Amino acid sequence: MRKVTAIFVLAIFGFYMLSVFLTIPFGEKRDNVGQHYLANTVKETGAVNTVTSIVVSYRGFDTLGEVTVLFLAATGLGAILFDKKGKKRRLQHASLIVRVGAHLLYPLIVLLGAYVFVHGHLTPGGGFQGGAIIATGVLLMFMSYRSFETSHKALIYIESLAGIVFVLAGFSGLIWGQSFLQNVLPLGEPGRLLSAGIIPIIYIAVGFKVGAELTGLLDNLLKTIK
Amino acid sequence: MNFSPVHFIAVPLLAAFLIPIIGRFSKEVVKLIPGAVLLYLSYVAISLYPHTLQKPIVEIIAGFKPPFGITLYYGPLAAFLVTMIMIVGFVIWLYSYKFIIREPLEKYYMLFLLVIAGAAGIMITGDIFNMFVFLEITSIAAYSLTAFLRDKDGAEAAFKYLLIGSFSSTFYLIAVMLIYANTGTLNIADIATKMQSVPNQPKIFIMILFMVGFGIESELFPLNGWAPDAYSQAPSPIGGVFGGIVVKASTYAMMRFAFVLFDFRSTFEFILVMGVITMVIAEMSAMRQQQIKRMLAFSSIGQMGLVMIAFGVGTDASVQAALFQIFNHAIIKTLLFLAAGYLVFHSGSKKISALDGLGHNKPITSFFFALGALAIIGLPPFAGFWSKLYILTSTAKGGFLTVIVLILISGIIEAVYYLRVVSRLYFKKDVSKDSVRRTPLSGIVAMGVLAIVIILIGFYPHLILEYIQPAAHDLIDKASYIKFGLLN
Amino acid sequence: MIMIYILAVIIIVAAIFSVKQKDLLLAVIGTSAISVILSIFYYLLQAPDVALTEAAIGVALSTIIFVIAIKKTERYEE
Amino acid sequence: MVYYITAILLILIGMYAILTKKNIIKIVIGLSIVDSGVNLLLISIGYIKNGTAPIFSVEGLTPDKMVDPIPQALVLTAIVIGLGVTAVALSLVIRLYDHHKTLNINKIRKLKW
Repeated sequence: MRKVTAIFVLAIFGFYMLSVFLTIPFGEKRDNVGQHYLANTVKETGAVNTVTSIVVSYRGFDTLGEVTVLFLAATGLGAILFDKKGKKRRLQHASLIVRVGAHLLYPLIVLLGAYVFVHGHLTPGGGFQGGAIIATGVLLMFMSYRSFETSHKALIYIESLAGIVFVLAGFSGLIWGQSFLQNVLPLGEPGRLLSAGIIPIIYIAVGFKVGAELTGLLDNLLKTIK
Repeated sequence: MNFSPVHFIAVPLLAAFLIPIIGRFSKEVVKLIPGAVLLYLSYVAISLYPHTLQKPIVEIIAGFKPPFGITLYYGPLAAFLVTMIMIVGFVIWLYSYKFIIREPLEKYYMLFLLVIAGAAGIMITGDIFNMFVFLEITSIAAYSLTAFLRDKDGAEAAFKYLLIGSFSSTFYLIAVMLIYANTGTLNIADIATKMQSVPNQPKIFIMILFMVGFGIESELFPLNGWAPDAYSQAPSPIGGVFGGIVVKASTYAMMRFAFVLFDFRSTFEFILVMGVITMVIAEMSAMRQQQIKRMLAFSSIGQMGLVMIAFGVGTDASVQAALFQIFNHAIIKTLLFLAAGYLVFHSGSKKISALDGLGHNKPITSFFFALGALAIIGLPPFAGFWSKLYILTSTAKGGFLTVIVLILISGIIEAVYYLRVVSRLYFKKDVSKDSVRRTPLSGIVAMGVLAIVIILIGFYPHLILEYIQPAAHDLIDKASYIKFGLLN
Repeated sequence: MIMIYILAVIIIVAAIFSVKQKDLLLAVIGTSAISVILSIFYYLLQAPDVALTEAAIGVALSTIIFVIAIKKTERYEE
Repeated sequence: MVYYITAILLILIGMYAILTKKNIIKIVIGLSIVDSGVNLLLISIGYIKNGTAPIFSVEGLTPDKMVDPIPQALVLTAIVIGLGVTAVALSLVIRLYDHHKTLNINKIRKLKW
């Protein structure tokens, strides 16, 4: 009965939603603020990747909030599972092949993650993707070596300091410029690694922060006692 | 460096990022940080207020002019509400200082700061997607705080809240993308100028999505299933945070959208009808509650219904009355939750029946509870009286006579169940054995501040009306919102 | 073009599979398959940034978190 | 067009799971399916036929041939937020299992809708 009602309600909702979305033609160019960003991004922010320039510069405030959401998720998870955290991860011993493979891959994965967030303003990717890749690499080590530990203290410091760098970068715009998060550094030549002013700094901070947060989150979950 | 509205968000975030590091060295300092931050922000809010009266402060983020960058719109309304939540937040911190003894303390204070930062963000941002981000910050912090006690019911309540909350954010996000596809912009003022050209079908769909999305957080019927559980299972000060801060933020967002984006008659009629239904059902449910905090939660839903009615009438006077009611509800309901927190603590049970005779044993806390109860049912000479009076007169002028009858009836129901608790406190024989534990000084000061405000406004309502009038104009005046919001 | 239709059908089938499947671990593999195909879709829709994010977060991390949660609770739906 | 339909179907399937399933991990899976659907919908709104990715990686790319970058930036944010919500939800699931030793929503007393 409950299922039939749910299907009925959802079918009406879906039909209505589809009919609304059909009024928006697919694949057509529309006149919107996105066009302005495409036309001006290289000139105004110095970044080649428009998505990065929007995420970090034009809508950088959203990103500050986004970083906060991840921070909150890690904090909330820590609070909810507070007294269930054990000392050790309870995993089975991985086989030799897995361990050797993990050992070889781990530095490469971390390097890839770092590459992705350092080149965020030039190529696809950025702080979030890079941080997530690094956390995946650490996870691989967690699973292969039971004794592999990340320093809890270091994670907290990285997480907090990276967040503070982000907010202070924001305030630097308020102090030396006119507005919060404004770029106060030279833009440089578009397409070079050292360009786009404040964008790489923020994205590197975001990369460290996301990497540390996700690692801490996974560590916390893995150590939870059943 | 001059004060700017961005401090309301950036400073709590900075403090929240700092807390884990400081927590490694000293727990005592961690407990003081939120108080210092909220005191500072109250000061910023008060000192910014005179500027907003001349002209709303529109803060540009990252140096890009609207509609290309994100802007913060800090008009008299935002100033009024932000000042309110900062002061209420400070009082709740003062109360938490001795009340929250459960580990992890630093996580509690981080979540507490971020829920306030998120609510302030919803109130001052001028960009719909940015509002989504702040909405998520507020809700995730609220979910975690609901489960903070880590007991059976807390986890259940938080999970329920999370499910309903994610429906809300999904609907909101779909609405945002429809608006972007139709108008090509995300700035609220810019959307308002382009809303005329949107065809009717998407417009109504967007309106419904927004109303459902915010209706969940503003406790509108039938979307308020999360509220009684979350209020009663969260630590008591967090009940105050929900009633005084989180709900206010999403009510603000709903009203802003109703007045700026969907200012057609049917929106307001819809809000009015939903408000009436919410109020009547909530007051009747409150009557049946056995647990004190659940009763307060239903009463809170009923009060928000009253606010919605006043907004739905939609005249200048009724909007003023609604804002007055929002303010009173924030102050009084916070006082009630804080007092109920210690009453529950002293009696050792959440049941109303366990409160028998506590008025003799714990006179101060009981007095504050009784004062809050008398104020919220609208007895003179307390603050609640004036706002209810204004709501009644403005609704009468709008010509909604049936609504007035319903408001009066639910007012009587409210009086019955509050007075029932108060009479239990004072006119029953003392059954509690506990005479050792005392209410700590910080808790008494926190409740005392709120009580003084209630009595003061009860005698001199014009003190607060002075601030409400410009705020109401700011909400109603769509043209000036567009003009200043786009920096023309 | 035909490939898009095939992928769309697979994604819906994967979604229904992960809702209907009683073994939660398999259901999570279903959501991870959804993420893989979504990531291809994002690439086809000229959104490489989002494709990378979905691949890193949707396919890897989100799945892992689910798997850990299942490990800490129960594997089979009653 | 096929993208719109796929995305809306994903949203509906996810919501169906949330509304009818008894297992709380299943409900969280439903949440993440809804999220995926919303993200796909948002990206497909920004697509332009025969457009290129909004990155000026090689010479000769012109802005008017590029797809809309804003939905991409928004989805980037939405994906990360979705991960955060999922993590908190699953920690609550672990906590609930710890108290009740079951994932069945009917056996967890008050959680009924």
